[in-house]
This record gives sequence, structure tokens and C-alpha cells, in this order.
Amino acid sequence: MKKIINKAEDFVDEMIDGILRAHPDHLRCVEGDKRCLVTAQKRTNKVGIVTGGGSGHLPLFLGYIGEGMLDGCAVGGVFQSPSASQILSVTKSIGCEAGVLYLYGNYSGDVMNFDMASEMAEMQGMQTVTVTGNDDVASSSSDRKETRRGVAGIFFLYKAAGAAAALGMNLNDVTRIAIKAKESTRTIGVALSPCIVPELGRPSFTLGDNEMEIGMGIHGEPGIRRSSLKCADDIVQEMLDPVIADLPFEKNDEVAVLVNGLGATSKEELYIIYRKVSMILSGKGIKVYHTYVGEFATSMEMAGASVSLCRVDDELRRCLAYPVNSPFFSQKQM
Amino acid sequence: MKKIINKAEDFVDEMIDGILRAHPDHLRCVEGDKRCLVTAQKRTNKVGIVTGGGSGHLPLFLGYIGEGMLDGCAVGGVFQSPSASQILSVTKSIGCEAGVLYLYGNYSGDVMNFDMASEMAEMQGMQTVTVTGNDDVASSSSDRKETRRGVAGIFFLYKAAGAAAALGMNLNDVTRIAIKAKESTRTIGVALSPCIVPELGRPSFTLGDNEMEIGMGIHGEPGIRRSSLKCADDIVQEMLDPVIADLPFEKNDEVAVLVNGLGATSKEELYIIYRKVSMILSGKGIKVYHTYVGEFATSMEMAGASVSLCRVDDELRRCLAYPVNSPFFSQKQM
Amino acid sequence: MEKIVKEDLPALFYKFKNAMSENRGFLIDLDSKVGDSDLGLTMDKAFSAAAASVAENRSDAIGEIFMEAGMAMAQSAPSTMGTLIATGFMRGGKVLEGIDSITTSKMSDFWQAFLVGIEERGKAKPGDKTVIDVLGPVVKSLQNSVANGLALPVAMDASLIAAKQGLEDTKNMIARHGKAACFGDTNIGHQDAGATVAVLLIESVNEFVLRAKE
Amino acid sequence: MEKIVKEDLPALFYKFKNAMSENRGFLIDLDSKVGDSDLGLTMDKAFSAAAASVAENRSDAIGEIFMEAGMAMAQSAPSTMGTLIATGFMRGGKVLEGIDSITTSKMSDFWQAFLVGIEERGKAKPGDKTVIDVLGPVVKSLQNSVANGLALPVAMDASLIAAKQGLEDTKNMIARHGKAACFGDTNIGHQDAGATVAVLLIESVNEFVLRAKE
Ligand SMILES: Nc1ncnc2c1ncn2[C@@H]1O[C@H](COP(=O)(O)OP(=O)(O)O)[C@@H](O)[C@H]1O
Ligand SMILES: Nc1ncnc2c1ncn2[C@@H]1O[C@H](COP(=O)(O)OP(=O)(O)O)[C@@H](O)[C@H]1O
Ligand SMILES: [Mg+2]
Ligand SMILES: [Mg+2]
Ligand SMILES: [Mg+2]
Ligand SMILES: [Mg+2]
Repeated sequence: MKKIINKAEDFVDEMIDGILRAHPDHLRCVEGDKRCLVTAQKRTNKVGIVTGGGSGHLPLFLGYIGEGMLDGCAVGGVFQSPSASQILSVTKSIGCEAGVLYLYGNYSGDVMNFDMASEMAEMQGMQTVTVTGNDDVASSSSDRKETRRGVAGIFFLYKAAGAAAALGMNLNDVTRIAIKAKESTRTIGVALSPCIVPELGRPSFTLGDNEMEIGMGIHGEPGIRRSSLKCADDIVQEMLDPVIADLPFEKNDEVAVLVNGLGATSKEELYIIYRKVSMILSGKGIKVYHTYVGEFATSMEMAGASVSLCRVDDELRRCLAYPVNSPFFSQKQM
Repeated sequence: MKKIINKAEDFVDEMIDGILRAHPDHLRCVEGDKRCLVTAQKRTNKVGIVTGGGSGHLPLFLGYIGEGMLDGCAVGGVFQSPSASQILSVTKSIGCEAGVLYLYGNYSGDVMNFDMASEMAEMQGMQTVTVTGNDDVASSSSDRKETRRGVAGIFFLYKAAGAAAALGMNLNDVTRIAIKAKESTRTIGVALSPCIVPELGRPSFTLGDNEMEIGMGIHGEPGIRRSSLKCADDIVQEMLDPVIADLPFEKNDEVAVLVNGLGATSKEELYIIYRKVSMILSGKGIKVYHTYVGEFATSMEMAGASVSLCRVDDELRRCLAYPVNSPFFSQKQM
Repeated sequence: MEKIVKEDLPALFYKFKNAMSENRGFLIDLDSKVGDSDLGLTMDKAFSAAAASVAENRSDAIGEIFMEAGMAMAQSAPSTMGTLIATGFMRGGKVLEGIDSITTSKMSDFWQAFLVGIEERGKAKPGDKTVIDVLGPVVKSLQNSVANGLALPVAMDASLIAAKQGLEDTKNMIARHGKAACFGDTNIGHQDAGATVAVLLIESVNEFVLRAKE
Repeated sequence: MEKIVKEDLPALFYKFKNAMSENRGFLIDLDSKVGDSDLGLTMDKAFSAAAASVAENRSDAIGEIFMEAGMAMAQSAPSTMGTLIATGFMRGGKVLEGIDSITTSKMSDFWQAFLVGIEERGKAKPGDKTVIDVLGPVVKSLQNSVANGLALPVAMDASLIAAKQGLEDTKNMIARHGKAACFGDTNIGHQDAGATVAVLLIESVNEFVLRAKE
């Protein structure tokens, strides 16, 4: 296991310690629990947005805490949910008086813990609403959408809901926009190599020297098709076909695109991927509103990438255009 | 070679094509040569800053073109210099009337081509000044500083000089600030795995399964010490000792820190590295002004990281605080 | 041993903890086939925390001790199984409120509440290849034992047989929940990892009441 | 062949190009030991571009043809060696201005200008383990041949011997420039990669004037 770490069991806490040391103006932890993170620029007169999930996916999830995006995040162990009480403690700490949106990826551990937190929050008089990301088209057929996994496309949900909240919308509208972003977003990934959970010390799945898997999940969940490694253009074609067919994205639609690296794949490759995405979209008469390329949701040091499309209307465009300032992602007003 | 690419010989041009498709509001190419890139937001009434260098290091070098940083970049093949005529064509295209600063890393191919470009520019009536980054303390002893390689620390030179130019300073002052940043910056790297130049199809150097090399250059140039892989805290200590001793950085100094991933190393690991950097600096009474963590200068898919320190005074602080807006790096006014 | 009293709990939870740490690698392997390999880690953590909580607990109320053990698990290993098992212990503890000892009848109530808690939280149905497919048969067996007036050791013995049969039955099921669900019918033939944890728990209780009797 | 004329240039550059593509792997290996392995790629590209430029060049002036070949190399492979060799051809072309054929004396002038161009651009000294350590002896040998009134084939033969000796001598040198410099004395024993390219060039000219004579 070739990683720059200390003891495997300290991986998550030392990582967060590093983040808190690096970004003291942006992030605070709640009552000494470093896994409960909130923005250092508290704004209580708005809808709060709280997320959470397992570690190993930076900048997911805590990286999107910041002006124009999220207010707090509960951080779990590698690929593990945070606890309900941690989620509750983040919820209480952000002190948002206009209600709180729980926005996270659709994984059973997270769902149960957020549900428990939300029951506890309600008992303490706080209103919460839940929207989960389930953008991975490879994880279930389209008639079982609600069981799909959430992957990198949750970025668009954060971006849209975060802007809506920052613009002063109420809990209903923020929720409505999060749901609209969710229903407009589809993602697919491709994996070229596994990753190693430090406490396990070995990959939890394997991929042959010359293999790739289309649709593999960010924890190594199986995808649609395993095959020998193809050229970039063929890979992208195989990825986009099911994505475009699923919503479906159609001629004259306008989309925001996210090309996301899973960890070990270089930015050079991500742009070679985007080149083909751009050619396919323009071939179908689908316009591109804005393009994000980089690491937005990783799997430790896994090699591979994902492509997400989010169909935009005027309202989503306005939300995507809104500025963001977080240590992991920042954007000027577009 | 497990990469998402098409033909190896198209790697660079397809990558740039993807970048131009992704960021049409930010970047333009000059007269159809995609390897000659300039900002889409031309500002001619200021000092221009032009850089250049080999491909394979994204976001270096072209990624720093944008408001508050660079005006143009000539892009070479993987690990190869751009040509003098490409540098010249970028220089002419940005049209900066207050003179042009050539700011790039100290590698012989680049030096010769920038020198040739600058001779040609002068014959055509354009004033240029050259400053090269040579921050890698592992590449020569401190009595032969001028032969040192330039690595990730050039980010601070770009940031400082870019802000100085954007603030309207003249060529002398922009140059002076670039030199001040250069003289205040030191870097060291550690490599855990090699990278593959697509046209070669195999790594140009090797590292054993359990080996690391302190001080290795971003093209695999040999470093100070090869050893078995150590724990993060020990690696960071071994890295920082020669960096701190070199300037030297001393008690009550204030520094900006850059923890840079070389490609395959996860952000989680970079923050575990920063944690120890922060502990070492505070142990020595060195204050941290601002911390950058992420991929700022990579080597394709190499695993490893570098740490740069830049000692700041009021002038450099003001320059680092200045906002930047580029597709690869953006920052609010601090 | 005809009943479990407050003083027995530290030893019982120590047994749970040992069962999990001994089977750490085995659970990792099971979860690695159709999951993310963490089950061994999380169960080890969860039951270490639970055992520590029980060992330190000064309360006189059995129910409270179980509930707090559940809360400790929820804190320390909030994965899918960690959260479900924690819920089970909290709900099970609740039905033990106000009693001093666990007889067959209370044991039956405990596991029924445990099961219902997991069903409500996880929304899985019997046959979905989960921990429920062991707990369901266990509860049914215990209810039979209560109806037949069987003593605790005998009842636990019977419930272990039911648990093992339940686990065996999971081999032919297709997972509908959690990470295993996306493996579709490729996970036929494998026993469910979470269900295996349930068998380990019943086995531990069984051994505890048997050995204590000897 | 006592002299090289304009019509010979396409064939001569074709020979250069072949020498580089045949030695592509060898140059990559040499550069991989103390560099970044790209020399085989860049020389192959540089001389492909040069050969294409010469083949298409409609100019009557020998000097111009060489200069444009140099410019083509500078465009297509601006690595350290690519740039230096391009500079060499441009500077060498310059001293051939106004002549129709290359005799021993012009050949000597050509390589001297070639060498000086590289020295000025790269600022390396003899003994620094670079291409210069082959070109220096070549120029000296050619100047001797001019003094002794030797014909071109004989002069080239002698210069190749000098070139090979120069290359051999680089084995005991420590590199002071480029990526090799940071390998310190660990590169003792290896012949310099750039110097090898110079030998390939002289060898090609030599073969060209010999074979053409036969
Ligand atoms: N909805 C559910 N209801 C009941 N049990 C479940 C449910 N989902 C998963 N399980 C059980 O949890 C086990 C996996 O647990 P765990 O490894 O913690 O999951 P994950 O790693 O996905 O969080 C499965 O073997 C199954 O028995
Ligand atoms: N300053 C210099 N002057 C002359 N020759 C040089 C100089 N620096 C390097 N060389 C030659 O260039 C060769 C390496 O060329 P190349 O592989 O193109 O370098 P790089 O890959 O570092 O750009 C060396 O073997 C040496 O002969
Ligand atoms: Mg898990
Ligand atoms: Mg090179
Ligand atoms: Mg699991
Ligand atoms: Mg080289």
C-alpha cells in the first residue's frame, strides 16, 4: 500500500486535522468533534444545508462547505456513514432558523443515520427535509431510480441548492430546486484501478492489468460492463450513450457538464475525455452551458473518471452562476 | 499503460482541444496554433506575463492564464519546451504595451527557446525581461542555486507577479516582485511511483514496490535519498529539514505554504502531509500566512507530493491576497 | 443458566466482542464479495465499544445497559450494519425496562423488538438477503419455545439451529439492499454477511447460557 | 564525391532522418539513464521535419536550404537537443551563403559555425559531457584536413574517427548541463546521449560521400 499516511486508524482524523489547520478561516469543528464540521462564516438567517458521508472522497463531502454552498458536514470513516448524533450536532450548530435541508448520497448507512438525525432534530423543534443524490445511471435500471447510488453529480445538487439558500429562498424552494437538480442530473463512471481502504490495507476489488469497468461505483460496486481498456473516444461514447438515453437529454437541451477524476487519473486525461463529450453533445444538438473539469468526488487513489450532465433551465442556470467560496472549490459569479 | 487517451502522438493536442472547448470564455489560441494560448480577457495597458513549458504538468503552465495571473503560455510536447517562434507568437498576441515578463521554470530547453524568443521580440521592438523559477532545493547545493530546477513553487512567482501586473505596476516592479518571490521560495518533492510519457509507453524510471525518493524531480530527475516508504510524519520531516535550512526560514518568519500533489496522490494524503508541515512550522515559531493544498504542478499520474514555502513580507502578502480567476485556479480577495 | 442477570452482561458483551474480533477477517471476506469489505472492521469496532460501555455502566437497569450499549455502537460504527445492530440493541433494551432478569420469555421479547427495530429502520423484507433472514427465524423459534415453556438454554439452542438454517437460506436469495444489491444475481451462492453477524450473536448468547450452566 | 551540391541535399537529409529513426530506441535508452528518455523521440521528429523541409525546398541556395531545415527542426522538436541542433543547422547554413557546393573547406566552416552556434546558445564548455565534446574534435579534424588539402571523403573519414573518439571520451566526463547534470558522478561510464547524435550525423555525411563515390 503506497500511501503517504501514518497509522491507518488515524487516517481520517489526521486528514481532518490537516484540513482544519489549513483552512482556519473557512471551517470549524463542533465542540471538539473534528468529524462535525461547519462553516466559519455562520449565516443563521437562511435555510441551512447539511451533508455527510464516508471519508475517502475529497473534496466530497466537507469540501463544499462554504459561502454559496453548504453550511455543515458530518464526516464518517472511510466509506462509512457518520453517526446520527454527529449529524444532529452539526444541524444544531449551524443554527439556521429557516430550516435545514439534508442533502447527501443515496447509500443505506447514510440514509439510516440521516433519518435518525432528522427524527431527533424534529423532537428538538428543528425542521429538516431530505433530498438524496442518486445520479449513477449504472447502478439500477431507470424504473428503479430511487435505488440508484449517488456519485459526483451531487455537486450540481449542492451548487443549485447552495445558491438557492444563499439567495434567501425558503425551505420549500431550496428543496424544490435541489429536487429539480437531482431530476436533471445523470452520471456514469469508469474505473481503471481499485483503491485501498487504509484499515484494510488491500484493494477490496481487482481489475486486470489491461481492464476497465464502465459504471463501477466509487466504492468498487460493479458496473455495467468490464472489458479490455479502450481508447478515450470509445470509452466516452460507451459512457455517454446510457447517460443521454436515460433522462433523456435531447436536441436543444442545455446542460452543465462535470468531468470528474476519481483520484489517480491526470487532468490531461480528463480534458481528453471532455473533448469527446463536447463532440458528442454538439453532434446531438445539445448545448453546453458550463463545464467543470477536475476532481470533485474521488475514491482515494482510484484511477478513472466520471461524466455528469445536468440539464439546466433559467432557474438552475441562475443557481449554477452564483459565486462560491470554499477552500476546495471556488467560483466567481458567472 | 493504463491511461484514458487516444493515439499517444495526439495526447497534447487533444488535451488542449479539450481545454479550449471547456473554457471558451477564458482561453484563446493564437492564429490556429492550439499550443499558443492567451487569455480571452485581453488587457493591453499593463505588463504582460508569458510562461511556457512542457505538457504533462497540468495545471502548469497554461492553467494559470487568467485575471490576476498570466496573459499567455506556449505549450510544448510532454516534458518538452515549446518553440521560440511559439513563444514569440504568444508574446505578440497578448499585445501588452508595458513590456513582457517571461516567467518559467529553469530547464535548459525552455531557457534556450525563451532566450531566442526574447532576442526575436527585441528585434521587433518589444521589451522582455526573464525570471526563471529555481525553487527545488534537492536539485543542487545552495552555492549553485542558479542551476536548480523550477518546480511547484513557481506558483508563488506567478501569483505575486500576476498580482503586481494586475495592480498596474511597471515592468521593473513586476520583475522585482517576481525575483523577490523567487528568492523567498523553496520546494522539495517526494515521489512514490513513476509516470509514463504516452509516446514512450513505459516509465522512464522505476521505483521499487516499497520505495520512495525524497527530492525527485517532476520528470524523474534523481533526488537526495531513496529509501523504503516511511510514515507520513517522517517523510515530511525529511522533506522540510533541507527546505527550512536552505533559505533559511527562521523564527518569526511568516510563510505561505503550498502542498502539491504530483498526480496520483489523494487530497486526503496531502492534508495529512500539511498537518505535519503545520506542526513543524509552529514548533519553529514560523507563522503561516496562507495555505494552498491541491494539485498545482503535476507529473502526469506520478504518485507523490511536494511542499513549498514562500516567505512573505507586506508586499508579497498583498500580492498573494489579490484575487485570481482562471479555469484551473481561482481565489477571492483575501 | 435459566436467566441472565445484570451481573452477567459484561461477560456476555465480552463474548460478543470476541466473536466479532475472531471473525473479523471472515466478515471482511464475506463483505468483499458483494460489498465494500468493511463489515469485519465495523463489527469489531461496534462490539468493542459496546463491551466497553457495558463494562463501565454503573446502572442497575438491564434495559438501560443494553440501550447504552446500542448507543455506543451507533457512535463508533455507523455503517449500515452498525446502525441496524445498534438500533436492535436500543429497541431490545427498551422492552427490558423494569425487569431484573432475562428469561426465555424476555429473551423472545428482546429479539422481537430487535428485529422490528431493524425492519423499521432498514425497510427490508424477509427474503431480501439481510440480517432479517436470520433474526426472523430466531424470533419465531423463541416464541415457540415460550409457548412450550422451554428453559433458556434449551430455547437458545433451538434458536441457534433456526439462525443457522436462516443463514443457509440466504445463499439462494438475491440481495435487494445496500451495496450487495447492485451485484444482482451474481451474489447467489454466497451467504449474507450481515446475516452471519446475527448468527454470531445468537451463537454467543447460546454458548454463554450453556457454559454458565456447566 | 568531392563535393556536395544542392541536388544531393534531399538524399543527405533522408540519411540523417533514417539514422535517427533507426537509432530511436537506442537514443531513448541512452537518455533514460540520466535524462527523461525523450531524445529518440525528439531527434526522430526533428529530422523527419528537416528531411521534409529539404525535400520540398525549391530554393537554389544551399545555405538557405540548411537554414530552413534548421527552422523546421526548431518548430517540430524544441527540446534541448532539438533546439541546439536546429541552431547548428541555421548557423551552419549561414556560412554556406552564396556558394553552390560543399567542399572540404566549406564542410569545415559549416561544422565550425554549427559548433559555435551550439556553444553560444547552450553555454557549455568542452568536457561538460555534451554534444560539443564530439563536435569540437570533428571541427579540429576537419580544419587539419583543410590544411593538408584532403579531399572530402578522406576528410570525413578522419572526422568520423575523431567524432567516435570524442564520444568515447564523454564516458569519463560528469555532465554539467541539462537533466543529466543532477545525476552527478553516477553518470560516469555512460556515453553522452547528445554526443551520440552528433556521431550519427557525421557518420551519415561520411557514408553519404563514400557511397556516392562508389
Ligand atoms: N436495508 C437493510 N435492512 C436490513 N439489513 C440490511 C439492509 N441493508 C443492508 N443490510 C445488511 O447489512 C449488511 C452489510 O452491512 P455493511 O457492510 O455495514 O454495509 P455498508 O458497508 O454498505 O454500509 C448486509 O449483509 C445486510 O445483511
Ligand atoms: N547546455 C548544453 N549545451 C550543449 N549541449 C547540451 C546542453 N545541455 C544538454 N546538452 C545535450 O543535450 C542532450 C540531452 O538532450 P535532450 O534529451 O533534448 O534534453 P532534455 O530532454 O533535458 O531537454 C545531452 O545529452 C547533451 O548532449
Ligand atoms: Mg461500508
Ligand atoms: Mg526532454
Ligand atoms: Mg460493507
Ligand atoms: Mg531528454
